[in-house]
Amino acid sequence: MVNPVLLIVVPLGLAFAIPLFGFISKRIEKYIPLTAMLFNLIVSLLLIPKALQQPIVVSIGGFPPPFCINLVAGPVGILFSAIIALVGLLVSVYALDYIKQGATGEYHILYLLLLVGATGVVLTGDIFNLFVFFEILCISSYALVAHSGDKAGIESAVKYLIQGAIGSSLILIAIALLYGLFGTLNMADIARNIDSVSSISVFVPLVLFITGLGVEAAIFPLNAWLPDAHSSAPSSISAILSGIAIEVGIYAVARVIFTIFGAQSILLFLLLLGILTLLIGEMCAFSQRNIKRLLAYSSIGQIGLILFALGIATHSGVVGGLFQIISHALSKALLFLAVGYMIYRTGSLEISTLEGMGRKMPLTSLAFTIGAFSLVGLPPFVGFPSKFLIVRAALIAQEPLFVVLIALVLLGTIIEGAYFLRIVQVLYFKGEKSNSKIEDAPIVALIPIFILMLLILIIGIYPKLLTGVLNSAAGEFLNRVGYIKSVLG
Amino acid sequence: MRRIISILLLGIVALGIILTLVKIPFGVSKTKVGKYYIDKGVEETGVTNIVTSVVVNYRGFDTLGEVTVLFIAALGLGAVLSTRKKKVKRKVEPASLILYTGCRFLFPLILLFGVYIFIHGHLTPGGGFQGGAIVASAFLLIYLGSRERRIGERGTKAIESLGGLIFVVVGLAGLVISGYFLRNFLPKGIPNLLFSGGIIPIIYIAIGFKVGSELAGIIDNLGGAVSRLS
Amino acid sequence: MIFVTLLVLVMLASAISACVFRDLLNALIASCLVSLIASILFYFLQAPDVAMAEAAIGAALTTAIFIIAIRRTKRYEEDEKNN
Amino acid sequence: MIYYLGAFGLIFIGLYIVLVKHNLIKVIIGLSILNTGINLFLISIGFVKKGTAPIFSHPGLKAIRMVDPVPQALVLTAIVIGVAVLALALSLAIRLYQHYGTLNLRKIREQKW
Repeated sequence: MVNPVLLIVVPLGLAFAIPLFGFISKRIEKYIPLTAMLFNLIVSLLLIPKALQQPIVVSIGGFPPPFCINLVAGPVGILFSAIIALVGLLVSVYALDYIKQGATGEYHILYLLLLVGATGVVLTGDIFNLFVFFEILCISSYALVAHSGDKAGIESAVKYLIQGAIGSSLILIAIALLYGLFGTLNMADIARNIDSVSSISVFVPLVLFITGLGVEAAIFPLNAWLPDAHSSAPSSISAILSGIAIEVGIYAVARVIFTIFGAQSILLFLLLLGILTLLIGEMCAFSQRNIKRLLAYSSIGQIGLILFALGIATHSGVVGGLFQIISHALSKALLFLAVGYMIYRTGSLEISTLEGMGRKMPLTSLAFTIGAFSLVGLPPFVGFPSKFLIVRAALIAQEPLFVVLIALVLLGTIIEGAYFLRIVQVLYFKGEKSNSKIEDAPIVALIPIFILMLLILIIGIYPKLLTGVLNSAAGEFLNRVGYIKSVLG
Repeated sequence: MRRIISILLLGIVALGIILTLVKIPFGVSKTKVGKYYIDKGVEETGVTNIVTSVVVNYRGFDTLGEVTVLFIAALGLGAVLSTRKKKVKRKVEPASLILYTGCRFLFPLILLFGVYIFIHGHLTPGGGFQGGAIVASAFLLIYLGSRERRIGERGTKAIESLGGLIFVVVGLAGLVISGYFLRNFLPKGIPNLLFSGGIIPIIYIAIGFKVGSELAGIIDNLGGAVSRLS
Repeated sequence: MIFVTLLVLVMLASAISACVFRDLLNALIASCLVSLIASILFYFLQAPDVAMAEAAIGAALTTAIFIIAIRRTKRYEEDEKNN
Repeated sequence: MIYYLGAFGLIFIGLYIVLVKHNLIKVIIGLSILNTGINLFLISIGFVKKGTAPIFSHPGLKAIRMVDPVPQALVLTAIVIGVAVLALALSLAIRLYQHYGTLNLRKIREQKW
């Protein structure tokens, strides 16, 4: 039987081994993240059928669950780890050619460890272990944002680090309070006992958790680091940060709210925060002239939308939110990867320098266009069914408030459509036919771009491929009792 | 303005925490997990220092993550500080004779002490992290005493990697032999003897070497680059 | 008990002075003192492992890397008024 | 009780420094004080009055009235994570100083929000 612990341990071991491989040959280093993520993808796919029937609970050290750390590979965990492995694999193929300068060995190790941290966060069933993996994720992203070593990179890494460090301190305080209240760190055990103390003393750890995790998830008042960090990191890292890191943050927020605390009362607040995040993100994105900052702000908008969908907290709402996470991970990764080589070739981040790219780099521009259309939610791309599900979920919830909010969501989508169409117009219909020597991205970079395009199309046309997984994942989030029972028996 | 807002914010946080803290009285045992470890720890792991058994065995996965965090920090620091400038050898003022001799005299003693701490981690207070930090402080002395003498970068890197790999491999061996990652599959031995506790001393020694070389590498990278950068 | 109270008060006082000092080296020494007293408090709280870790890592190594970093940057905090 | 008070004091002084001060190294000092405060807080949660350290240093020792080992294990982890973040932050501070010649965060505003 395949053990879910391998998803974390094998890439970790390979990451430790990279310096040793580096002694033999510098060329091997860059193929290791690729191998590790391929392994993870295969293991995740093998585990899906079993995880759908019942969450696989693995205890580490072989002691009974509340007394040791345990991993819970339910539908949610496996779904997320599969996405992480998929996007991680494609981006590491892209990075084979893209990362040439600076400390390349360090880059590959940190990149792999970032993905290990993300996988650990989604699989663990222990609250302090979640904190540790969260730190792995955060610290490696601080280092990777600063990887280029230029002014902008260092400055945004400093901002990111300070805000992230405050966030993780708050999480640690919340963990201390929870341990003091319940004497245990196991998520299921805490969830089982959460009703035994008064709600006010549980409320404080909850708020501290949401604030602390919200920094990484870029929920509205806490997202000041995001545009800087995402825009000044190397493009392959921006793709990972936008496509995976903030989604993992959202996962952690959802896990804390739905599973551990079962806090129905805070959902409305979350919903409003989501709308606010969405509108602010889209509005800021609209006024940007720097292409990577525009994409970063658009990520904030998308996070708002996901938060809105999760805040609806009906079965179809959560399904929509999870679907939107997948569609955002694929589309935003594609966008950043495509933009990466455009910037590399033109040497500028301004949108105006992209004029006429549709002729100079046809394949990359096509990829950008598809990613943009998918994010806006045009059929037949993956963004369409996910947005459709969210809107439908809000409408069938039959609350008058939701109708107003859904109008705001649509407003956000219109803004999004406006700025993405503007860029597509710049790409194809502007600029004279100059005889420039700009060539298209190399074939190694085009392979992952092409695969992402294909996935966006296929899932967009056959969304039913994912419904089984998504339904049981939403079930896991909403069914607290089932989760507790599956862990503690 | 900023100051007032911050203080207000802190006040709200403080009030909230105090409201929760009323429910957590000081000095009263309130845990069930901790009680289980105290009651069963020696029997189940063969280790007399319960904190060690919790760190390495019951919550060993956290420790694996923690070792990884330190690994990331050491690497990230190297990546951030590495410049593409050429190495410029600046003349470093030599340390005074007293400092130099003192450091050379103390270095092996401190090293020995650090190693003692992490070898006996399962019997007495201390363990891999504490011992590793002490080993690193011995290298700090070397750095203070004679600045030209730098620690071999390849050596520290190799020790870091090997330490991490030993941890992972021992854990995987548990998975293969008994079906649980990090399972203590070796004979537990008699508590209070040096050779007891199964895999725990092995892992703690690996951690000790790893932490020591990582912290020494951090000091070296932060300070050593002075002579390179000019 | 009085001794502990005294220690806590000294600890808080040095934390505040770490906030107030303009000279970063002084602030650093104050924060080192905070770590040192915290490690004594850990010992009183029956946590010898943690006391050792805090003394070795928190008080000694952290201070050392801070000093190295301050030596490579700037020693004095700028006045906050004229920014 | 006095331990709670001390831990609290450290947490709030640390947070205050991080939020208000402009100098990056000062902010990092604040983070380290904040970390120490949280660690002290965790350990004092696990304390039991008249308890002994959770070490069976001689075979006859009974397991009654021992302090909780779990917060101690957590704090060991938290200390190491804290020092890791600190080291990375200091290396970033050094690079920032090389680029801008100042550590004042208010003056470093190349990127706009």
